[in-house]
Amino acid sequence: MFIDKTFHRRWHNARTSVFAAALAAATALGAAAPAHADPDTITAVMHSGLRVLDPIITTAHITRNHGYMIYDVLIAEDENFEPQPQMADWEVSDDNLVYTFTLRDGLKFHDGAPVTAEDAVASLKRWGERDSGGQLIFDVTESLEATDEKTITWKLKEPFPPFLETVAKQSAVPPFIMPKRVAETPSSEPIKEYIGSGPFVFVEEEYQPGVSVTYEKFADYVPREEEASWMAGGKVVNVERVKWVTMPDAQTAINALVAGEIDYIEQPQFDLLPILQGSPDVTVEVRDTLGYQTMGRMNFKHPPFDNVKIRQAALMAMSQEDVLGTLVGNPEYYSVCGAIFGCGTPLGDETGAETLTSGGDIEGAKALLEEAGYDGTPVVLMQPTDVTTLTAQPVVTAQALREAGFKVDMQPMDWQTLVTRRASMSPPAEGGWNLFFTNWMVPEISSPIVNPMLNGRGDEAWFGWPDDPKLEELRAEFIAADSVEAQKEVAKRLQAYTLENVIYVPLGQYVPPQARRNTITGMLPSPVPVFWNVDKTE
Amino acid sequence: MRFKNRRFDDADRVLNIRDLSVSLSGGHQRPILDKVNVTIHQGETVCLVGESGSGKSVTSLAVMGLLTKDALTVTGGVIDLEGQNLLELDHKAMRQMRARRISMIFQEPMTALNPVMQVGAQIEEVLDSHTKLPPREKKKRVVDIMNQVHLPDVERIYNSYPHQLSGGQRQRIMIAMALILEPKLLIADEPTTALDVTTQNQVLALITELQEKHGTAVLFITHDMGVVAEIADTVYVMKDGQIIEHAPVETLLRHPTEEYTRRLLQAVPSLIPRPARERNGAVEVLDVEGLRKVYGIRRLFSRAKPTLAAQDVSFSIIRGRTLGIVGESGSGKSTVARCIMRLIDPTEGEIRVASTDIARLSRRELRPHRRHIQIVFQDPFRSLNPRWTIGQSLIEGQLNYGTSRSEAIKRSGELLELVGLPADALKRYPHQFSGGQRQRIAIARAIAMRPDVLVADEAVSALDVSVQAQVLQLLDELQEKLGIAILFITHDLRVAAQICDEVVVMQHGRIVEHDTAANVLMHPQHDYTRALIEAAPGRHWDFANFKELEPA
Amino acid sequence: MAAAPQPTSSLQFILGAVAVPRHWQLGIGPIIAAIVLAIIVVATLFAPLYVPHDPLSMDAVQRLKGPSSEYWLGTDAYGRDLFSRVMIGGQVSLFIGVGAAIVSVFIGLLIGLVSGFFRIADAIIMRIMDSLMAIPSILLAIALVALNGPSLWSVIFAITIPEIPRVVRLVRAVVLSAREEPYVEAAIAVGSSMPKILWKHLMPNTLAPLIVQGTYICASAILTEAILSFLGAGVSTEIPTWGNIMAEGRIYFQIKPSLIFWPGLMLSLCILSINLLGDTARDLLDPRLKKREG
Amino acid sequence: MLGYIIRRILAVIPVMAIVAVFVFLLLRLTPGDPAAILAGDMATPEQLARIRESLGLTDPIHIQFINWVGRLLQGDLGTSLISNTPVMSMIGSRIWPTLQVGTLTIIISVLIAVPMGVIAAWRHRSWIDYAVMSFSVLGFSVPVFVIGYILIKIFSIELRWLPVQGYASPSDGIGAFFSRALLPCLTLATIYVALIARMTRASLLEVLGEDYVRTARAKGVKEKYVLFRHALRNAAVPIMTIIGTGFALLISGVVVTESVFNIPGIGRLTVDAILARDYPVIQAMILLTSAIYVFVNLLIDISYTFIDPRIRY
Repeated sequence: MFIDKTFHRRWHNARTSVFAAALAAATALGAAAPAHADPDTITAVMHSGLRVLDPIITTAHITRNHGYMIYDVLIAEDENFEPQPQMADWEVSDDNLVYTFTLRDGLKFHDGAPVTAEDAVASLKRWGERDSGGQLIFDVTESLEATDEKTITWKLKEPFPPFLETVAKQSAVPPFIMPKRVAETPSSEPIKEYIGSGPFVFVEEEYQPGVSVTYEKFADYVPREEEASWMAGGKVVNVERVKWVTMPDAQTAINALVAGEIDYIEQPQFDLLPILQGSPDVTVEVRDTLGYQTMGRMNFKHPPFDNVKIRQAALMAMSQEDVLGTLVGNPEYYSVCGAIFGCGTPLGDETGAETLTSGGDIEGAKALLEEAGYDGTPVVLMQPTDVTTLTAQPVVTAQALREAGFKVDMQPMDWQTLVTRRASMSPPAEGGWNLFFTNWMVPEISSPIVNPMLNGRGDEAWFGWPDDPKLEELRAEFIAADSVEAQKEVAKRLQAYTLENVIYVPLGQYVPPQARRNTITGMLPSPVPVFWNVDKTE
Repeated sequence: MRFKNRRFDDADRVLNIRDLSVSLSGGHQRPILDKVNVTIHQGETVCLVGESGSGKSVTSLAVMGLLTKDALTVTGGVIDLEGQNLLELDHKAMRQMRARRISMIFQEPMTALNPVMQVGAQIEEVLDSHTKLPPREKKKRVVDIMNQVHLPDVERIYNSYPHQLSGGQRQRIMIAMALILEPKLLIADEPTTALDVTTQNQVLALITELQEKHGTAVLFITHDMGVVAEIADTVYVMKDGQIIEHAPVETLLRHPTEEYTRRLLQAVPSLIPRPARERNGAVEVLDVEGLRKVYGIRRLFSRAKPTLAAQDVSFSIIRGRTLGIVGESGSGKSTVARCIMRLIDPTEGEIRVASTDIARLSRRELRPHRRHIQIVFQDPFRSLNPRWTIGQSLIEGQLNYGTSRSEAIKRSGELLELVGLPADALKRYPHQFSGGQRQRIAIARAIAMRPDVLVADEAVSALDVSVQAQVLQLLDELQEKLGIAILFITHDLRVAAQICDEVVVMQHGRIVEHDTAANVLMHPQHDYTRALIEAAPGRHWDFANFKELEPA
Repeated sequence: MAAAPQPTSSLQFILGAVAVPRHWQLGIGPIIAAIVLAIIVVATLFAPLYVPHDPLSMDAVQRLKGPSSEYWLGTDAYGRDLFSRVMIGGQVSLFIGVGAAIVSVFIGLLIGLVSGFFRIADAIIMRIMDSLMAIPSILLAIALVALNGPSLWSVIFAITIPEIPRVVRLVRAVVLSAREEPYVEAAIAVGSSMPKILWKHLMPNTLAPLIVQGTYICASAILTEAILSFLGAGVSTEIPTWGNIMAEGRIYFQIKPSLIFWPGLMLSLCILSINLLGDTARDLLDPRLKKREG
Repeated sequence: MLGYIIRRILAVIPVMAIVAVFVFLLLRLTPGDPAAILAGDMATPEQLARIRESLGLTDPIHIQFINWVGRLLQGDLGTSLISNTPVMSMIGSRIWPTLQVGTLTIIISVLIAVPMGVIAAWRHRSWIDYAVMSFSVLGFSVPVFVIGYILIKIFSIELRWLPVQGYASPSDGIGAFFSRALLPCLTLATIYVALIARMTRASLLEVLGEDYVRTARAKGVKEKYVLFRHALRNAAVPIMTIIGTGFALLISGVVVTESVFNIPGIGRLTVDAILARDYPVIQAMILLTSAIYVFVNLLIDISYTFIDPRIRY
């Protein structure tokens, strides 16, 4: 074979220079067109991709957050858990049976039509079919109607003390107000039109499910006069556009924020915070001081957890510190908390959670397990593999349970499979389960009315299906309680009862910090990340 | 026989190879070429003759500087082209020598031409590489040389791809390519071996014509003594990397001095048919009637035309006799053999073996009849399963028909002795045997079935002449001993003359002549048969007896 | 080599050392590859005997620690010992590789033989195989893992299915070309039955290419397992594999690259060795190559 | 030629039909209930049943299949169960990034790999051959995501030459597009380059042993013409074939790369859909990617006739 040296050299040089030129060109051009060019647009990475646009049909937080962008609510909760007027003021009759809401002036949907009482009534009815709190109210509703253009009259058959709190609640399904024609969609079908009266307009052409969603400032929105506080007060929009993008890779988002390609990350990975903290352009802070409660739920229908003693033994084996330490790592962002209604809430109380908050009691669990006559039935533990805030709990718990003498069959699956499978009432061997974990925003579990785990109606109850009349009694007592003190007293008994019977296992609270570029200012501290009040400076 | 009797003592020496030695790279084995000396004068044709592996091609590639660099290295000697030692040239200078001073044409014109390039462009590339002529001038030169090699319809062929041309046309393109720059020396490495005999004749004539016109020296490499007799001025005989004898052609053919040369010449089969065997009884063991085979049935949206490979083929063979089917490539002779073996299914016709018509039998029905008719293939290297011992191959068929294993092994040993191989060969593998030995084993496998008919499909064509003679001898003996009928398919008239009692000549899928071997070869009736015989190189020379052939 | 990754420069170093001309021919490359592979196999096979920690035992206090005398390569996000996980994980990865190779070669061989010899079956089988080839293997694998749950066998199954068509095509091609060989025709002529010819004459021809193919499948299975883990459809992290160790560690790439580096290094070395040995086997077994380079 | 193309296109039909049946059955056997996913955490069993019915998931499987095929033949790919968006429009908005990155990758790969393979074959057993071979084995041995991370680390984080992530359409400016597409393309190209370089080398080595290459050299043709005019063109058919079959690898790589670089392409769409059991999207995506694969290979088969005049159908 012959070697033409000149030719080779020429080829080699050509190749090198083409590559170098391409790289250089790309670099130069790229630098000329930075990603964060637009000072009027906030680009935010949210905790998950938006795929479902109907905030009534699903309880997904991302959809709820989307709801707060484009819809408005009649009344809203402020940072003191107090209901405040938002779209409407209200009056209550002396017998606590008639609530009258009056819409304020200047409310308009994004298509220009004024918001009427008819719209609100239709929206509330649809909400009442889906939301568990709403269902409780509609159980005692006499009538709900629009008495004129601006007035909504809601008559009850019997008093429902937490009425306003329920209508004002921010999780999981707030009663967003939609145009009547949209709200008349059956509650089992998703809506097909996305028009609200909220401070932002949904830009449908730019929506890519699961990837990105764009909102524009609604020019005709009239904010309230009051200071913004949680979901209440004046929603003043200072930017032209807000764009939510999804980044499936946690690291990519972190790097993008440091590089200034995005402005905000709702929930950066705990372990990656040091990278962000090392950047002078980025602020890491806790927005929502209540944060999340992580918890475990057992299946009451099948052995071994149909036996209360075995449930108690399992609870005894668990340690909040171990779970939170692995899940979060940095103690700054978590706290052990034995309260089923969450610590820092009006009803928070830690009765009965001593072993949980003090590192677990493996020996006690062993003894109890023996006493209960545990026969070695394996505990089928479902482990989601694709949700980073849920991967640690099953792994840590499985180890604790094994140490206590349980036989654990940890079955990994993606979250969607878990969601499907937890709805199965079959025995664990036939596609059922014994134990799983999930996380709640604290306001979602902060009262017996909203807390889904405290439903004791057997097959109608939340997954796990405890059939527990006593629990239902306590809940009824709470609803009937007419003073804060009375409510607190019932709540305390509920707390004790829940832990004693291991209705579910609170595993502590954590506060995911948010991260923002320093150019983003005025973010409200709130459980729901909101983009009103926010400013972007150069 | 008219030999070339020109003398070149006064002519310029074009090529002078002195003591050329070539070895395997890095190896310390016997050299591939051992002190080879060859001289070629202007206008002279030197034939380099030898059996496979004798080193003839290595010699030619060494002159061209085209030895595979990793594999072979020149270890000594001089290759002197008009006073310049080619071995001292660097790559660039050597490249410039090629096509301008020395050219080469190769054996297989199909593979030697770039299949994805138009042939005109391939010729023109020579001019691109060595001259700076304007495009129009180049085209003119190319058309001119294409005319000189007598290509028809030059404009069309200029824009054709190699696969669109016939074998002869392709070789003419090669010659045009080699001679366009009028080199001093043309090396032709078996240039006609892959061609049919009639085409071969034309190409040889063309080479001679152009050589005379341009005064080119030619180094002609061949294994075919007939070709040598036709074309050579001087002959060099090679064996195991050495030149063992060289002489003007007539001297060599009349008075070979070396024993090896004598044997080589004696092995060349004569064109005079051997005496026919007597027809003992008249048991027809194979009777073919109206055989027809069509390939390529039309498919939906397909333009493929059906090809008629054989039609109206009828013949029969009597026990103990040999029928030869002779024809050029594409004449349909192999198709007939494969149909008879039912390796392919005939489209029409009857094939009666031991009085059963097997043409329509299903695979399963066929199996009991298989043993009556056996086949020996052309390629000795592929006809035995390389993973099986000889013993396994030999007993396979016997076991299929109920012979016990021990019996079969015993018989296989006997068969090996019958075909002239030691019985211990049973435990060895095919790669441990030479081509000729393997062909003997293949014959043993066939006769192990005690067939009535043996089909030999070009069974000796891949063998060197000396081996070929031995295998033909073996077939002859076996037929004598066992009374087998043989259907012998060949393209080689000399071979046919030596083994056949009757000859069938095929052309374009049809039988054009069918008679006794003596009649067909000595008194051909059909034009095509006559053309075939006239094209056979060296047909007036009796190589085995070192003299002219006496007219019968 | 423009895109050559930085942390694998040690690999390049080794390769660079190997790539000394002339020594390659019958090879120092394959020899080193064989040694590396043997070390990896032995080390992972006997890992339970010497690893200092239970690869599953967690310690929230010891999360994401650097190398120390107790944790030789540091710990992962659950405070598990990285060294123990990488060594034990190798077992599972190799098992997946070898398992996928054996299963797909075996199934592919059977289907391919049938397809290569029976024309009617051939048309149907090849249509099905074409269809399987057309489905992007990674999507098929994710779907299959989603179907069966992320267990070890379901991952092997998911990797195997897309490989089968390739094996079938290979076997079929070998059978189709081998059945034209004169020795096969001779076997037909001596009255051997089709199944016998298929098994005794044709099948052995497929073995050499299948061994080569098997090594490539093995290597690509190990790699595919890693990619499946990355996409969230791999083996459960209770059973450590190189793939899921990397997948779990990938979010710590910037703060603790060793979580990707060590399993990645082992995986790459292992695949590299298998591929090199596969190439060597192919060169040795491919007669055309032998002729050309001989 | 036209007949051949028509025959090839007809042959695609059974293949795609089998893919369709296969994918449909595969998904319906998968545990996972889009209704549960859609309803979220607080759904009651009764609500789930209602949603299931409204999604048409309660019909018998064969009815679902017939409905789906019927709509498919009318060009209706259905509507995402989760986002309630027509699948067609989801694909429409997500396919461009993938196509652009994919095409660019193929171009980059071929431009790098073919010369690499040619040089390696030409200087067979030289250091450059070993370098190319080492690279190509290495390219097969490192997971795509690791390569991606390493490139990000070097070019985006350390050198800060290129953005870390994201996608910009060429209509946003060629510079923005290339600066974002370059790293994903290089990442994807690694394995593709390895594959093509390897095949180029092998097939060229084979061709370089052919008679016509010897003829070309015997004609005194310059070595570069021997390589590129004679050898490469004859070696092109297997190279084209590997580009076609390697396309499947590219699709796999795209799925991973889109995650690493946050490109809103169809790879991520598909993975997300599988994890969410969004049947219509998964079905459409697998059919689409299969169809693209089949189509690309069809084009490549047809291109053979232009490369090699002997191939006529």
